[in-house]
Amino acid sequence: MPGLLPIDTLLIVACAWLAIGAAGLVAPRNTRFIARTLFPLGALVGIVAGLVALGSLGSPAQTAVLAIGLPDLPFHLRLDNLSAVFVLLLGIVSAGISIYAAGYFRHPGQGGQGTAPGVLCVEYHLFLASMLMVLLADDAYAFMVAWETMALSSFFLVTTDHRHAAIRQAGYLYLLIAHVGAIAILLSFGVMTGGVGGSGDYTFAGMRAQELSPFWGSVAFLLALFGFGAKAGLLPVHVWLPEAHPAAPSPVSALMSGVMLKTAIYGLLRVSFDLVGMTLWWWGVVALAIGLLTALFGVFYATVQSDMKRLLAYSSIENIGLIAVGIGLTLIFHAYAMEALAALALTAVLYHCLAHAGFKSLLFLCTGSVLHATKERSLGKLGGLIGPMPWVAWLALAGVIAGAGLPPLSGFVSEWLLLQGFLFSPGLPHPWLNMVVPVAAAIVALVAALAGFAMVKFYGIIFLGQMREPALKDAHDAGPWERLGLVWLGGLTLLLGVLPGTIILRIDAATQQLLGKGLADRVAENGWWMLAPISPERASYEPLLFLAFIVATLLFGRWLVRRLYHGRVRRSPAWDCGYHFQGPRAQDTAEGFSQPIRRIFEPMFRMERHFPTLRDKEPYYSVKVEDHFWYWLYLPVARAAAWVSTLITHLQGGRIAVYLMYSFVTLILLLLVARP
Amino acid sequence: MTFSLSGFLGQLFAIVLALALAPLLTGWVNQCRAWLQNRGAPPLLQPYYMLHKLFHKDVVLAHGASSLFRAAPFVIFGCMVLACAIIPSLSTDLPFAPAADALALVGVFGLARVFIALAGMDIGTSFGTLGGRREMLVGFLAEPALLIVIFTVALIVQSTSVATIVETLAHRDFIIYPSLAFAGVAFTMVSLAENARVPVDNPATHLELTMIHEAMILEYSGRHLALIEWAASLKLYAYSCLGLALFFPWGIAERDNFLALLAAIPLLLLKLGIGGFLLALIETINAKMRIFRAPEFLGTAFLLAVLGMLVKLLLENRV
Amino acid sequence: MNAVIPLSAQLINLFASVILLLAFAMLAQRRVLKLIDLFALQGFTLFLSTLVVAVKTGQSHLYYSAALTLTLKAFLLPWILHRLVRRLHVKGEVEPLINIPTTMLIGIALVMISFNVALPISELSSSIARGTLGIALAVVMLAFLMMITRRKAVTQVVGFLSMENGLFLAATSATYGMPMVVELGIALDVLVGVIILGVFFFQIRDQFDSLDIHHMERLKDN
Amino acid sequence: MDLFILMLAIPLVSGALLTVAGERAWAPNLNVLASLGTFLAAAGLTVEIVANGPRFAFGEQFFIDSLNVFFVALTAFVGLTTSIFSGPYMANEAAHGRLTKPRLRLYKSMYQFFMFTMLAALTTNNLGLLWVMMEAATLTTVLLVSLYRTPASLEAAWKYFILCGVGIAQALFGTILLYFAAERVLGHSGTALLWTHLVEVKGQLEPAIMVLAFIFLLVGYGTKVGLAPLHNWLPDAHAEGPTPVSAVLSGLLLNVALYAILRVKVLADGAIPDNFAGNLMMGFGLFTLLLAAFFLSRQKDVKRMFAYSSIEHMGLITFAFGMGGAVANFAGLLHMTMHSLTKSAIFFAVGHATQKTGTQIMADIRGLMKINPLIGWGLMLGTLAILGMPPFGVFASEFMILTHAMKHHAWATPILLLALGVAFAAIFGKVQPMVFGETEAKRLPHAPAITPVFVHLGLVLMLGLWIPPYLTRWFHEAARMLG
Repeated sequence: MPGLLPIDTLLIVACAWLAIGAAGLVAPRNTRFIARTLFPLGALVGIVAGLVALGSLGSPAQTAVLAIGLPDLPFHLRLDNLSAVFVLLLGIVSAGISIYAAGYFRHPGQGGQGTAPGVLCVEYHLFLASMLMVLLADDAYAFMVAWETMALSSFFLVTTDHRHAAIRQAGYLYLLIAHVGAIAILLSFGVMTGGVGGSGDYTFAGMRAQELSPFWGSVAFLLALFGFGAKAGLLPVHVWLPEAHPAAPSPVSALMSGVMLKTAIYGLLRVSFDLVGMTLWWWGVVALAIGLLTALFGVFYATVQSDMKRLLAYSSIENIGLIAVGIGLTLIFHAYAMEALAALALTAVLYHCLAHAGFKSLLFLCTGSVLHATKERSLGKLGGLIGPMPWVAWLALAGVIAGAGLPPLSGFVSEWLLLQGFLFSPGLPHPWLNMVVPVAAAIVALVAALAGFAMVKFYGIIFLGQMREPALKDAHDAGPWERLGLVWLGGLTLLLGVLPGTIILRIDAATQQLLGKGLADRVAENGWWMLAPISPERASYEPLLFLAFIVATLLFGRWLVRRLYHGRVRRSPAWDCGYHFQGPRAQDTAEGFSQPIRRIFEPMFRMERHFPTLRDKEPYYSVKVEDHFWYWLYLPVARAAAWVSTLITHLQGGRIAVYLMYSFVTLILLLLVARP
Repeated sequence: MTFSLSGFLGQLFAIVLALALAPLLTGWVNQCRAWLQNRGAPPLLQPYYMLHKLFHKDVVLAHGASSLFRAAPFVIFGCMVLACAIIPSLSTDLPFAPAADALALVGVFGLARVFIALAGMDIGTSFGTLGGRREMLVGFLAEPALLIVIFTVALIVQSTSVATIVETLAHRDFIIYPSLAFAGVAFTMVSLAENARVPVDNPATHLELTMIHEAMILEYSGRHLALIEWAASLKLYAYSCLGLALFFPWGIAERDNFLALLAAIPLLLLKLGIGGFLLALIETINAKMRIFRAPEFLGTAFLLAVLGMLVKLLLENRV
Repeated sequence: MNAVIPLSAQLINLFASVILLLAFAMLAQRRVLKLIDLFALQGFTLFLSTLVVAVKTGQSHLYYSAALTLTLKAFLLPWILHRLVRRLHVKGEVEPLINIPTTMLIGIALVMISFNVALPISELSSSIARGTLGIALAVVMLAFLMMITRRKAVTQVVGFLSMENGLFLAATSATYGMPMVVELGIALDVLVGVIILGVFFFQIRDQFDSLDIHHMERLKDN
Repeated sequence: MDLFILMLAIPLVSGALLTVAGERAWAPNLNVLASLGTFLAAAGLTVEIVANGPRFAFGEQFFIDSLNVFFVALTAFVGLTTSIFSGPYMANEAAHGRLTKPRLRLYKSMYQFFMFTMLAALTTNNLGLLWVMMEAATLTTVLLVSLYRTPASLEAAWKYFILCGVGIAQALFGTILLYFAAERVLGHSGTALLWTHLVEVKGQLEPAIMVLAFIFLLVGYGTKVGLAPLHNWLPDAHAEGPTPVSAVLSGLLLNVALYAILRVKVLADGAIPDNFAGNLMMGFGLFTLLLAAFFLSRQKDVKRMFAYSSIEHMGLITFAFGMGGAVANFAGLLHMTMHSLTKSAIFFAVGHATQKTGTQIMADIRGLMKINPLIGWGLMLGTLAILGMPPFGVFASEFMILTHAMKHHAWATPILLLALGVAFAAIFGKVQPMVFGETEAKRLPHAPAITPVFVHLGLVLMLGLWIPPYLTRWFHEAARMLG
């Protein structure tokens, strides 16, 4: 349609999502209609959103003002390049998830437990629409409305199966932390309007126009870091994430981990680079430090999990940590006006957002298929699923390789860019920063390697080896819709992996918008197939060649071997060391696999272990790994609040004489004290 | 970047040379080790015989083996060939070199490691998973150490492209970089671990409790085993070449310098020969560690690498 | 101030003082029936002072007010309360929560506070009895205190009504009475309130077997 | 016929009628019908005032301007929906044997009288009459609270009566002082208590008297608003009375009391310098908010908890009006509307839920979503709305209050946010398990009236996203009048 601006199209997209959701209420129990008609429609709408965003990248920002909102503050919307990158992410990734969901919600009693499919459909599409609005919002009110609607709809999605107390608690924790975070964000906006005596203009344009002192700028940044960090899962407000992701149905986990966490990153970028209007170098250090801690923490805990979705959730924490590291690095470079390098780091951030959205959604969806096929979430009861579920298994492999940050898939590109960024940090004009920051690269490297460990554990224990439970033999592969969704995301992961140049050329508009400088020139100079952000002599990466080489060697080698020798295969039992009772139980359990990590990094974990003794009639071994933060932070806070409450409830002691006395004393005090 | 014919031929030659030389290097190390340990040495060409024999044999697959198990040897082999293709052994004029810089090289090794660990877990025997777990344990410690070694060098050279590193280092006046010394020690330790050598692993053992590499490939046979063994040789070759490129880059031919290329071949053989002997020496005078000493060993390597980087930043940035 | 204080003002001040005194007496009184009698006496004094104001200012509605006070506060309400106490067999003793001397001391302090608070306002007053506002405030405060320190429902109600007396004193003496419609409304409210309370007493006794308010301490949060 | 007189006459007459004939079969319908009539009259009156501006009635004794017509419309509306809700609710209570026919009659007649007193209190121009009507409202609601005649309800009613009686006595003293001050300016005439006259001379009122008067009025009416530490009657009365009564207490009576304070504040602001009244209200508001928030987490009874939530919101509104200025007043009025609508919707849902499960103890209520999805969703959405979750309108007003506070009273912001956060944690943590989970339920003899719940929530949702321009104008007008 000519004359229809991208922002209008996106508004129509949001409305379409809402309409699709509402259509779910027409026949709330008609699973077939909802799954086969509405969810694919939602996917289609998502693709439209993605394409529109892709098309609008590089064009000037568009704004719109809606007739709704507060009387003095109607909804302001704005589609600029930063938003467009994230809308692209939202549209493309959610399309895959929606397609998958069309197949996932097919079973009555599965996925839709407790909540009618129609209601689920409403919540799901409301969630999508609110995320889109978060990305488009251009004033604090619209942003907060969209932000909290997003939290709310995802909360309902998380508690879809609300019959389990654990799921309810997870939902509660999630919404509570989201709310606390939202409060911090609101405060941050307030500070950015100038606080006391400020303009009080809550449009983003007003915030941009506001000149803040360094102190208040820092306050705004730290509040935003806390608020968005609470949504993204940064330490120490990460605790909801490993609870909520496993509790939610898999498409929802995928959407939350893949897309929703990125909206928090979007918000942080929006505030730090666009709204607050200044950058101090130590902000970067704070973000970097928190990011490193988060990444380390996330990956450590990911390796020791025994629940597949919890493992992925902790892995998300790790990835968000890496993204925060990237943001920190960008801030540091930006503060010293080293814009080319800041652009490098920021590209790494944006790229990792895209990459993580793709592969983590893919992995969560794979766990969904596994869950469907086996009704099992515990790693200790899975195994050998590559046999019955080859589609899921091979696509999961793509996700795992990307998740481990290995070439030639998507996760590697961003880690590579990030490390390249670190290589330049010794050039920082600050005496100790230029020494300390490169060391952070060592931690990033450690995190990446540990992520590999976690991913191998995840994949090996679920899909490889022997089946640990006999019931797994009946597992079936994913249905056509689910496959389509998985293939979509798998393809995305591959594309992001092998075409970094092309993609960076597109998303560079956002970098240029935020920093005034981008990588596009360099990338365009060296050709679309090559990624050389500075110059090919300095560093280069050609994933397409890389992949082609390995595939060619693989095929050529196979052809040659068959040609020169033969292709004969014989089957026999596995070698049993002469011990005939080797069953599936001889394999490593999930706990066993991560035992070295637990042993090496023991102080990081809070463990409760039970060892069998000789006298046990039914000997067993168990280990429970808990988060230190519960005991260091959350329980003390909860206890303090409870203590205050107990203290205060004494005021309501039931005696009317005492109540009268309150009134009496208040009156007398006011009479004596209150003077104008 | 132009794809000159000479460059392409040089690249092809480097790959063929790697494929050919790698088993020889393994044989040489084995022979040296036998000499040092006072036992009769196998023939120098023993690895070739073995590969030939294995390729001839039927593949015996366990019942539970999946398609991943069968694909893994090819992937691993492909990764190692790629690694050898981009590490300058003779010449820095390698058209494939921009495909992956030193960081991506670490990624290639990581990819191979993930596949071999997964393949080890695939059959579902106790050894396979044990091997996979230990391999990943070694990997997550060795990989960052290697990365930091490369980082240190890259900081000196201001590039992560291996070819540029070699060119720059070879052209520089001889300056003693203390950081390079640290990095070199760390690199050696990492190489030992990565190539399943004593003191972290013992390539010659099949004693169950100490195996790492062998535990994973226990179920492989025939051409699959041949490819994996060949890939292991290639890995050793690649690491050796990488070490040479990073720390002894002299003699590697540069672009469009045909004569130097000819001179580079004997020089490479000489350097590899010395390197192989030293490796055998290290393996002889050390004893295999307990598996839980390995993290300490690699932790030390990691620490040395970071220390090297710090030294670079502290001392040499001022220069 | 050398000006001769007019008789009416002297009378009003006198009656106000008597009301204050009666408030103290009520605070010290231990027996329920005596308390009601004192309340009736307070009402009667209030009637007298209202009458004086009415005569002095000649406002007709103050006469109605005075009549209303007489019937309601001096006769009707005490009568209702008397009946209630007898019908409900309330024990004669009133057990205070705080002992009487302490209550009195607090009462003295309250009077001082009230006077202190009312002093700047009294000086602005153009009416003949400028001091009465402070006294009225003190009566309100003392009634408040009585409500706090007594544990019988009936005594709390008497305290409540005594507080209304204080208010009424303020309304008539200090301001020469509120508009008629308001006063009627106030009177109606008080009457209805007492009737409702009367019904309440029976229900409370039915449910708790006592009019002791410490039975009614079960709704609480701690 | 004059709509205003009609509006006051309908509840008065139907109240009297119901006192006599409240046991007839058509009585519940009459109750709804009368409320509908009141609402229609109020709506018509609103249209009239919005179109023609303020007007007097009964001489100058009654005065309707855009400020109180807003409260009138709200009161009549919630009165109507509550009467719709209370039909099946009370029938169910009677079916369970908790209420006898005479009590039902008492309920209906008192309900209408209560509506009358509130509407009269809102529209009167005479501050003395305002006091009389407030006292009368107390008396009617005391009877409503004690309707069950259980020990607990009697105790609650007793506390309510005594505490509010004493409170309102203080308000009377304040009114007398106000009269005393006004008399010096306006002379000893009947006009000295008429707000319209007072407001014209507010600058001449003696500050020293006005300070005292305002303190007494604030403490007095504040008791009824539920300002801490004068709030103690409120949770008891809400928890032990019938649920429709809790709904109107929370949704309407507190508003009316606050309205009284607002009227007086306008005068005090004119007379006393340095924003004395505003500061006092801000202090009370914050204290109340904080205290109520911490009370919430210890509650076991669902109605009691929402009563504390009402206290909390009254604190917030008081704070907003205390800040003063067009934006804050607007936000305060908006928040009052939102709170009334939302809280009464919650009480409707809670009422049905407690009837279905037979208990008010939250730990024993589970799985409302399964018992009746509409009640479950109603309670869930209502709770989220009252907690200030967008896109519901409570958030809109809280947003405005918070942003205004950030701009002008930054020191208060952390306290506000702390309280809101604590309240969120407490309430949501308790409601969520009630709504979710598994349970057994019994059937009720009379189908519950769900419509009011969703009508209210729909309005709240709409106002969160879009406030109609005429409503905005009207609110602005009212906010301007508050200064």
